[in-house]
Amino acid sequence: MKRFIVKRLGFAVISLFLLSLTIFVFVRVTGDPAVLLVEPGASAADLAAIREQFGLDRPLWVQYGSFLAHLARGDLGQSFYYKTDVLELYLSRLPSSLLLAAVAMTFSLVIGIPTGVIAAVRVNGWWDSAGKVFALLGLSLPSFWVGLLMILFFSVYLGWLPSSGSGTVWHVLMPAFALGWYFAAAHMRLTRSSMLEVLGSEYVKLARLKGLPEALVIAKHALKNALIPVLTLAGINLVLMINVAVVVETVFAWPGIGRLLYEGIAFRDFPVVQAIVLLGGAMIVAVNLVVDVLYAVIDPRIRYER
Amino acid sequence: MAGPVVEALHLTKHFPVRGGFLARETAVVRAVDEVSFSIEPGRTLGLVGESGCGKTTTAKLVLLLEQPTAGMIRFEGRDLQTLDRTMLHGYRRSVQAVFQDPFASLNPRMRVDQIIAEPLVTHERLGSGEVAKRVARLLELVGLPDRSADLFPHEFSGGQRQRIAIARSLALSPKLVVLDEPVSALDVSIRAQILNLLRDLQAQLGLSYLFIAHDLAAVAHMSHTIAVMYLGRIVEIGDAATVAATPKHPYTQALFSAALPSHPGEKREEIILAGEVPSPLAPPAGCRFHPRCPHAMERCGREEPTLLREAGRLVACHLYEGVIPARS
Amino acid sequence: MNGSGPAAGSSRAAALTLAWRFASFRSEGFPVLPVLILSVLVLVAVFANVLAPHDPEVGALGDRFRPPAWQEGGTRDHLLGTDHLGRDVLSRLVFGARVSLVVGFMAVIFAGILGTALGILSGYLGGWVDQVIMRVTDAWLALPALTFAIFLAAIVGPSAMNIVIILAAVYWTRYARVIRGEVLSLKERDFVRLAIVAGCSKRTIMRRHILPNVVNSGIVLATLMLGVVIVTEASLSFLGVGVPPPKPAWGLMLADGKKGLMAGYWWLTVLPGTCIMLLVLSANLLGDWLRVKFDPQLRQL
Amino acid sequence: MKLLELRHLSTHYVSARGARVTRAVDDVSLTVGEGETLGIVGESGSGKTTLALSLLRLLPPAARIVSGEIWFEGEDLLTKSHREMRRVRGKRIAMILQDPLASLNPLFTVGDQVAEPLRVHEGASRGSAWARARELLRAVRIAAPETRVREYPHQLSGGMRQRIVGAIAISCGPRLLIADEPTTSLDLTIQAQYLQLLRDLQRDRGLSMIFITHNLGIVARMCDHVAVMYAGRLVEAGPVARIFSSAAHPYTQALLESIPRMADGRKRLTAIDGQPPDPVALPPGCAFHPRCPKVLDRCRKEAPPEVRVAASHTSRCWLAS
Repeated sequence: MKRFIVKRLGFAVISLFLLSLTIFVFVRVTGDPAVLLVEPGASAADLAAIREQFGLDRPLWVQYGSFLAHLARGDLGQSFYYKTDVLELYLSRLPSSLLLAAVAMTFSLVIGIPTGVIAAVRVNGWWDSAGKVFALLGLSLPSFWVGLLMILFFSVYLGWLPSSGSGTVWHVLMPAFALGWYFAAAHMRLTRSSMLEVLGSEYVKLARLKGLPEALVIAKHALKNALIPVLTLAGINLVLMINVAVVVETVFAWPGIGRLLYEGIAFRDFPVVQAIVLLGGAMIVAVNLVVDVLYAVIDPRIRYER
Repeated sequence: MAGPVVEALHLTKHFPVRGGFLARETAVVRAVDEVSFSIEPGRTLGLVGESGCGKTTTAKLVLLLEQPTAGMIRFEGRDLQTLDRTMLHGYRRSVQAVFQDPFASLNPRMRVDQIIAEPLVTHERLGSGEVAKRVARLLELVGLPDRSADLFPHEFSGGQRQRIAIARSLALSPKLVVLDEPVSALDVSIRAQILNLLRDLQAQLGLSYLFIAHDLAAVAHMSHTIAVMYLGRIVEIGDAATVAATPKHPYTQALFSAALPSHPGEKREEIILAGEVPSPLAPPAGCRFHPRCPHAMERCGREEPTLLREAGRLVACHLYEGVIPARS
Repeated sequence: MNGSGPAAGSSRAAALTLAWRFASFRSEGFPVLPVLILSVLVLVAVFANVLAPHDPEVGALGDRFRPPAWQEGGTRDHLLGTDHLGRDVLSRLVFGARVSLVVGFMAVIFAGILGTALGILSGYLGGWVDQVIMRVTDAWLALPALTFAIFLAAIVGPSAMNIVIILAAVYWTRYARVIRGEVLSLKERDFVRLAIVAGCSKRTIMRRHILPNVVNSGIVLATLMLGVVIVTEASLSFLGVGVPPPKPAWGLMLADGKKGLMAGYWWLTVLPGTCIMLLVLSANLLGDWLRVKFDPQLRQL
Repeated sequence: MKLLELRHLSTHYVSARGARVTRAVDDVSLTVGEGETLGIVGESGSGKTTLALSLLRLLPPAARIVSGEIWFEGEDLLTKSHREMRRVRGKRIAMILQDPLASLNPLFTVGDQVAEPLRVHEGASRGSAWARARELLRAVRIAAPETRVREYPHQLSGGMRQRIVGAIAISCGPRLLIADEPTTSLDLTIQAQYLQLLRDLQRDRGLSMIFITHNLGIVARMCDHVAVMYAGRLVEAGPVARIFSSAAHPYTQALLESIPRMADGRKRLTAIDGQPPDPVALPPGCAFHPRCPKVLDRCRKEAPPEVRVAASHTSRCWLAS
């Protein structure tokens, strides 16, 4: 167990290292990095100053060293637009993103897991067909379009819900639905297929041979096994939601990290964009690590691995 | 008679088990340990033992799918390690294989003629007419109709696929064919067909076989010599009829007694072994069989027995050592 | 032995099955409708010049926000209405199909070739090659796809060709992962061992025994990725880092349409989104069908 | 005393659109007496597993029992409700599946899984069910049951897991135990251990057993009676000693001839030509006729009826009638 955690930790460190290297290489090697690192509309003198400040004339590996050193200190640079530390800016927006993601995740699980279970238990029946249609639509409709349609319907035509902003419970409903929609479909699909696999397993067959009531077979023997991959995916998806909400947050003017990213693009605020990518990657590496470890705790097969 | 086709001398294969942060070597699995045997032209060596005994690894070593940790393989009297590239090529041509699962043995995206011809076109420059002629001859040899050449593997049943696999193994007129459980995946009523075909081919072409199976009766039926393996070691090796009729090593005795009778009237002494095969990661000290052996002596836990001649075969067991050899 | 409950359920299921048979929600049938939609869209993209009634990039300000022809205020001249610059929506949709399909197909193909090649090398050769490729793949997979794409777009600047390269750079890792997994299991199959025994070289084995056996998975994955890639392209264009204006891309049209949303100019939002949905839905349905047909094991990607 | 009697049982598989019907089990009649062991022998696709699942009415959704009766302890199981049937499974008829590694749920402890049938069928409290689980583990010769009950399946070896499956099967004291290829995934010496265990359990508890296998050796060692299946039909049935010495059906004869024996000087085995038939497209008449060395004209057209060859020895072959 300890060895397993150490190994995963090692992989995570390597991933973080390669991740920062990737970002660094893309910034420095494609075109003139000074143009990205300087505010839009800067003069030639400003450009020269930036080159000096970041040591862009020094060898690449030296530059990468100092890039890493800055990262290690939590220094992700200054926002051109907000004139503040990027990390501070990021952290100030994080709670909004987390709230949105949490509501969207709750919604996606409440919808996804029961429908997936029913679809698997009644495989090829009416529920299953309806579930398939739902899953396909969920995976095929772009979330921002769902958001736009909801604004058209609930805000413009019916006038029930606010079209943008934040502050009340009503504000979070539409963005959470638009964001959670795709994930509900993904969770439903995985629940269904994982449940089907478990229902076809020998140990479920044995549970029936024991004469257990069907409800107990499903609730005890099948569901617990089937939920492991679903909850794993949900854990990763929660972090993903924070990072893919950019379009939904833009549509609803939700003041989260996605909205910050959009502003970063719109105002050509490159340090903000770079920081969001880096932190997004780091968050996913971290959640993968946590999920692996939790997996080991839940699943006795891994727990007792050498 | 000429010397053996293939000889194994003290053949050893250890698999490192890696773990930890930087993939350090933390243990070794002694899959095959100091195994020696020889296969004469036109004869069959049967290799038996339970899962984890190293019989499949031995087959892989002979097929050069794995490199031995120690020991050597001799081909027609010459050490493989001393052979140059062209002669190694000659070895590869002379040693072919048929595996257990006829569904996994044939590439599903290739036609039967391509499958059978693959060893041919890899080793020889032949015109397409010549290739087609040879494929047709091989198909006839294994009793499949001509038109099989244009079909894909999934159009055949298990027994027919195994015939295709055999035809392919014969494409280069090999001297030795390694048969790794060639019938255990087939239906009972098909097994006899394939076993008969293999015996006919041996008589017709003078092939040698290394025959690996867990079905003891099939091995006894097919082999001239039987070697019994336990946890990477040969514990008994000798003439097939002798070993099958009067096994000497306590493990061989238990194994043959566990083999199911072919008739309800057949009465045999039943030896039921206690426990299960220990992990090859940590084989017991001394004789590897001693924790399960009904005749274990104090000495068995200390000293590993060597193969010694006893009643017309070689047995590695302290029971049959009259005198305790002086320790150096 | 069935009670009345399940029997009633199955008759309802039969009715629904019949209804959806045409759209092939059942795995057995050939997906007629998705293939039809995809073919029509491809034809529209190819013959956009002929089919579009107007120049998609030029409009008359006097014709701004004209609704579709069947609504009050619409004209026969602009069947599906006009946008905030008076440009013809139908013409922009027609040319937008070209952008979406070209970008989508090219990105999927580039990513597929790169990812499949690296996946095969990584899986078959193993050792340090595998370590290097897989560690890079893992690190890239950790970057959230859309954010990573936006970051790359911010560096290289907007153009249709750049979008293709960005999408390929973001999505090749998915192929590499799946293909490597397949190769690892193929490698242990007996026919590969027998090819080694027959004396085939590594290159021959990869070309003749490994590649043909992963092509199916590659195609299935590509079809399913097509939908993902098209949505990503639309998202990038929507955010203004995709296909640059005034080029007609569906994502860009949605961004423009947002300007008229609060005023209730529904056609600017509903129509481009419907086009994206039809394309993505068709690709997903086709991909699902291929997946079940080729490889029932390839359940979840 | 008859414990179980099947009368003309037929189970068919119907394809999704109802176009193809596979007669997996076709008009099978057989009996199992108290304390007896019946071996059902057949190749893959002969319908032997479908037959076992029909007994317990646990068939896959595509399969239907189309006709026949299953008399068990004086009741026809086919007339029972789902609920009543559930009280038969695990309590009066138990079954052991082929794969011990997959038969146990990885997420629950051994004790939990062994105690489960006791709690469900007998309403035993957790404490008493676990106490009995420990006894059951001892009965299947698992050392240190006190610690084993708290372990998870993956911590145990294959042989031990199969013995735990055995403990689950006997937990509620069933009258009939069905074992479907219970040793195919086990090594020879472990198989010998397991077969001996099953025989001892049977003797101690007066169980009746049905052994489903493709291995005639297991039948020779374990069974009193044997039923040979080919393409969904019972082609021959009778006492083991009699079938092995004077089989009446050419398929049984050929099968017995085709297996290699330990000490025989035969150069060649007597092989059965051809392939087992495709269950979806069976040959007309007797399904074995294309492979039969003694085929008559009549065999190609008419399926032979079941005839009595001797006391409790039946065969479906025109030669026997």
